[in-house]
Amino acid sequence: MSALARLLLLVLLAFAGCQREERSFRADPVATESIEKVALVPLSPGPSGPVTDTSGKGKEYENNAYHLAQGKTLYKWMNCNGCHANGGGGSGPALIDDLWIYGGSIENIVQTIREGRPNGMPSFRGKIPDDQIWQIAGFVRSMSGNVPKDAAPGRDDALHPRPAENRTPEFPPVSGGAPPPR
Amino acid sequence: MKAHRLAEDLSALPTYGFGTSMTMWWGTLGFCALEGMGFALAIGAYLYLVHVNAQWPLADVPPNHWPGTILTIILLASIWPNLQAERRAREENLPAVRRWLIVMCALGALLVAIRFYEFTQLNVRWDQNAYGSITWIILGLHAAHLLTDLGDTAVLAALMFTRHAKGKRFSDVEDNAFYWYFVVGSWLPLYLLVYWVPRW
Amino acid sequence: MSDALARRDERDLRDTMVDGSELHARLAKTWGTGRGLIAALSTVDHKIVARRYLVTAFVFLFLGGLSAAAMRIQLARPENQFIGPDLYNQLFTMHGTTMMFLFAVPVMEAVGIYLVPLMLGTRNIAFPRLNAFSYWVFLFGGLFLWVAFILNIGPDVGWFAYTPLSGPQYSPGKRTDVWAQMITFTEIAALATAVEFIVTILKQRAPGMTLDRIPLFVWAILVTSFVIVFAMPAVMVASTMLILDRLIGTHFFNPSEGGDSLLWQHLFWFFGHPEVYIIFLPAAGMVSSIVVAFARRPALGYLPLVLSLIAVGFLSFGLWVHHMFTTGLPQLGAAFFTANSMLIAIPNGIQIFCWIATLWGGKPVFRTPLLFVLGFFFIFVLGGLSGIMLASVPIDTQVHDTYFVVAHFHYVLIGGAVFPLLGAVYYWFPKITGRMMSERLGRWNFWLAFIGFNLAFFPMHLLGLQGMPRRVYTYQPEMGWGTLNLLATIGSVILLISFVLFLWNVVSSNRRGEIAGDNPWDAGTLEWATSSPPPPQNFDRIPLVTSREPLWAERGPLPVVGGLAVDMRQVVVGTVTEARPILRESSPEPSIWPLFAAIAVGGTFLGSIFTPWAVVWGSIPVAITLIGWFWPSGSPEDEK
Amino acid sequence: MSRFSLFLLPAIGFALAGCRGWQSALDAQGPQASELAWLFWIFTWVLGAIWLAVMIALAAALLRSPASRPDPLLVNPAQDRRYAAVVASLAVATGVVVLVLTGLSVVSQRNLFRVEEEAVTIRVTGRQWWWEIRYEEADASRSFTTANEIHLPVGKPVKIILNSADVIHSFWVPSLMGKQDLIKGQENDIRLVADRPGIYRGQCAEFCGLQHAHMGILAVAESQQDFERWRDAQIRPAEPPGDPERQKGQAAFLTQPCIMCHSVRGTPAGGKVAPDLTHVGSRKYLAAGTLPMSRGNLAAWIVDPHGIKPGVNMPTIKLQPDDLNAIASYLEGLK
Repeated sequence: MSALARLLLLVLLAFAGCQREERSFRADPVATESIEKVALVPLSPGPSGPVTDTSGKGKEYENNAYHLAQGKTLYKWMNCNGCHANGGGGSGPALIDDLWIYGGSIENIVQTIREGRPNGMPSFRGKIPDDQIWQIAGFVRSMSGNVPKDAAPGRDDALHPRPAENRTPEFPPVSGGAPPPR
Repeated sequence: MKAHRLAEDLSALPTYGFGTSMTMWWGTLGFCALEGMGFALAIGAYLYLVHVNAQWPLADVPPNHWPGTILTIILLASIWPNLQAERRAREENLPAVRRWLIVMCALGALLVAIRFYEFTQLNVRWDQNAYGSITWIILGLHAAHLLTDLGDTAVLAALMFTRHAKGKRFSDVEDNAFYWYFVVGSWLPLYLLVYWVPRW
Repeated sequence: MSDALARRDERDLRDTMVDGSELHARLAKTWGTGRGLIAALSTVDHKIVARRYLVTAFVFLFLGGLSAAAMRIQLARPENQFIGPDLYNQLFTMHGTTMMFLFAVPVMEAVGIYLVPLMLGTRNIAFPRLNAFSYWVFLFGGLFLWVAFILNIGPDVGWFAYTPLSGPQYSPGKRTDVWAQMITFTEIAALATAVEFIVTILKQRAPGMTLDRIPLFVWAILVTSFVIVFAMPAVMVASTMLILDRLIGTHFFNPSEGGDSLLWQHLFWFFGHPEVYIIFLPAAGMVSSIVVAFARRPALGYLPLVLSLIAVGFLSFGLWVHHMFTTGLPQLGAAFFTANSMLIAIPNGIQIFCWIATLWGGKPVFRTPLLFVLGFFFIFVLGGLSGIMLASVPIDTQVHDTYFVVAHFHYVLIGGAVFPLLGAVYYWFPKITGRMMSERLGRWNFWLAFIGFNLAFFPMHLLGLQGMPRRVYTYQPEMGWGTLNLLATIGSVILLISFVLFLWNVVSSNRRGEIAGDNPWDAGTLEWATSSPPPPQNFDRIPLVTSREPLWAERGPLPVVGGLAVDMRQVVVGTVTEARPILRESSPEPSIWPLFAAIAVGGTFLGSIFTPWAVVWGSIPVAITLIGWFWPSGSPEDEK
Repeated sequence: MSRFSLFLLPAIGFALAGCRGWQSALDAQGPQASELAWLFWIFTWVLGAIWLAVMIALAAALLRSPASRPDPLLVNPAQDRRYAAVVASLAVATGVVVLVLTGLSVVSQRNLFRVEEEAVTIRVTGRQWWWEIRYEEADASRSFTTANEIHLPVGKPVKIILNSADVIHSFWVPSLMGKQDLIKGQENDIRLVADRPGIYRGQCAEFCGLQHAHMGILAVAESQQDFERWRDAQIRPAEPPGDPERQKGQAAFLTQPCIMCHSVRGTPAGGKVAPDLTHVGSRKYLAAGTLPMSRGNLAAWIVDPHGIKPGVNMPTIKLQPDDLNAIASYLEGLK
């Protein structure tokens, strides 16, 4: 019996992974910005790609169900849908497609939210605490299916404009798209 | 073990029978009861949702009832071959039982195929609204019954072509036929619910 | 005799042809389980399956008890920092879920699986392979839940999992999916067992055991099984809807798309209230057995007792709304359910009166089983009466979802089910193991449990009235709830100690207890006619029943029937009302396929919380294992 | 039996002690709560007496000296018939008691939910894990929003409309009225009256997630004049701060993340997802009945909300100690 229990344990470990369910309420260290060296494009001179150096915080956020769900709530609370609507885009670009003007990695998205972008995207540094920016960025990744399906949020108790993130097919990010006209 | 004295000899009793004499018949009845309760609760949930929504159905077009109606007619018609299978089993008439089981398999396969087509004709998706969800789950619940009974009948039909096709196996055939009546009977209220309540 | 010997060669040996130890040995060989791991995993012996069920259910009882102890430590003083809200919410969910789904219902079924065939004088439960399957499914469901908890995927939405809190928006991750699928596991097990009981009791009673000679415990199991058949599908439908909402975006509980969160509550409590009686009714049957055995006389009011059981079973379906009095339902409807809820006091009252009258008219023998039954009276009557308060809409608006309710249902469930269960263990332990449990430890066990229980739960009534809501992980010092909570914690520690004592008594008595003999209590029902522990065939010959208490009526040799096969598994099948024998139906032999089927089903459910396609792909192994299960192996049992 | 009564004595003592306390169902402060307490005590006495009678009967059954009967089947049919008659009459008596109690309950229910013309309408919206409170007036300019504290004039019927923005909560101020659930997509209401001025505490009574334990609400009953004064003050926007410390605090508040969620009427802070802070300093408690209002507690709450209410939606933000103190004093001054 114990052999069976151990087997079941292994299967569960393989499928779920504990970190997907961890609920860390208090970011540590408190509200400190991590330094992410990221590139906006996949190109750089020479044989190798651009030189990047990320803190690894991204995985922690985009693989975690609780963070993604918080990100989904904050996306509405911080009025992201004011410009991006439910992800289909409005005065801001669409977030559910594969096209990323300023890079589609979670670090890119964090930078986009933190620093803002020309033509309308405001900078939220100091307005949204850093860990919440990560949560929102993780959720934005889930909108195009780029987070694990078993961590992605389900539907909201609201009108449903599109299938929820846990049913969104994966659109790997590609560089492209045009900044919205002013 | 307490000392005992023999008071009665049951040596002459048969080892199998048909209908209510067998434990299996009662077991099947038990499963019909609990599955029937499942259907009843799904119907209750449907009517509850009708009650809480001012407008019903929550879709522009009610489902296309024709596939469902055809399925209902075939289901009702299948009672006759099913009855034949049941009677021939009681008579332990192996060739006839084989024949009618194959007919029932064919009918079952046809019904499953129609059921898959039915889903495409509901004019609502399960994730569109609560009306779509409850319609799909009701149809799905019954589809599961069609599928399992088809599997059951197919295995039994195969069994009747082996050396095991004797004795109490005929009782199994009868039992399978009994379950089919439940599959047919439980569909009728669901049919009205899925196809005609939205038109009401 | 020579004629009989000649027929031996035809491989159709009947129990009329052999006798004594040869008959016993041959039957034991036919019905035995065999040696080795494969044989152990293939067994279909109801006694072995029941023992596994019992042990597993008690392991879950201890796990549930430990989670309760952790919660009590956290609540012992205001603003305690022992555990935080996240773990606390998981703990109380695990506690409730474990106690209801993995302990209370399975343990009652386990006792039934062990005793019902013995009390009915048959050799195995109906559909023994289904029985083995249901155990495996239950085990996998329980392991699934607890392994998930250890991996920090433990559900945290309460054992009632109200939407929208348990829905996709407010319960991220897999935690609630684990809960919803665990429900499916355990309900499949319970439903299968219920069908087995119904068929066993209706069809496999010993010849002569007419409906009015069925032991009261068996009646209780029969009524319980019907309640299970009609109540449990509700929670399966509900948990399926919940998981569909969470995984594939249906809208059953989404008010913005035509759904309704109260639909969940209706479906859940349509199951949830009968659930209480699913747990209580078998316990009532145990009380009847123990009262009759220790009052040393037949039950006074057999018919009223049976009718009360049936009435409780029926009425239990008309009470569910009293869990929803504060949800804003129409006032008139709520008042109707007040009347209904109070009505159930009448059949329950009749049972209590009949038991007391039986004790009054008998000559009570004060042994540990009876002590636990007396504890049951003290606690359960109090819990039942506070239940009448909860049935009243106005009073319910004050005490609903407070510690008053926590106190009430622990009085009902621990008093009404656990105390009789412990009494039942002391009572039937000699039958199961062949050894008596220690009477001295038993008395310690009882008094510690009794005092600990009342100390732990009586103060909770007062806490509820003082405004302490349920399911809070802490409270502020200025609320003034500290003293009573500390008292409750001390009581729960004493209660826990009593259970450790119980465990010790079970383990040590199993090794060194006094040898019991067939009928240590001189009780009257058929399970005491066979040896302790019973042989694989239960009885060498099937008893012929002439009375409600056959062993009291037949002080001499027991009348039996003969003519069943010896070299293959056969049981007597009779008519439903009179138990007139009509068939010598064969009973399935051991098979490994139920285990494989349970693994296939378990894997399918496990996969389905990650992708709906698991149901499609999982159906293939499920179908293969089921065919393996039902395909005849060519054994005599299969062919005759 | 003496053992039992020994145990019961302290229990009864605790029961009497339970009548006091500021969140007690038996400390009735209005007609609704009094009706409930009255019904509760009737039930308690009747059912307690029944329990006692059953226990006495049980004890008598056990202790009476039994006739010696070696054979369990040897029962006296005439005696059994007498017992059966007793059981039958007890069953009838149970039925009568149940009927009477049901009748009392139904009458009480009608009294409890009787609809009276309300003097004040309060809309309470449950949120994870605080109460949004809106006083609704026909004159929209006299409607206003606050949080976690309701005020009501003594002796006047108050209608409370209950709704939820997320999961199910339950509104319960035991000294005034029984509880009623707040459910998204559904509007419930209750009516209550407070007889005496005082502060009555309530708490969410339906499990609503991580911080269900810290979701308190205060009901402040006061005289009509006090209530009017309070209401007029609440309607006004926040007064601009006078002293430099608080001016600094306001400036810091407006540049920090605070404004993404909180509103202070009369300033640019217009967030809609967290409690309205316009008159936060006038409230008696912070963080939904969790901390008494004080500058120190405000600072503690701002600097580490997750230490106090782990999992709450208020984020931990980075603040300089100076700014923290200034913001706390600014908020404390928002009377």
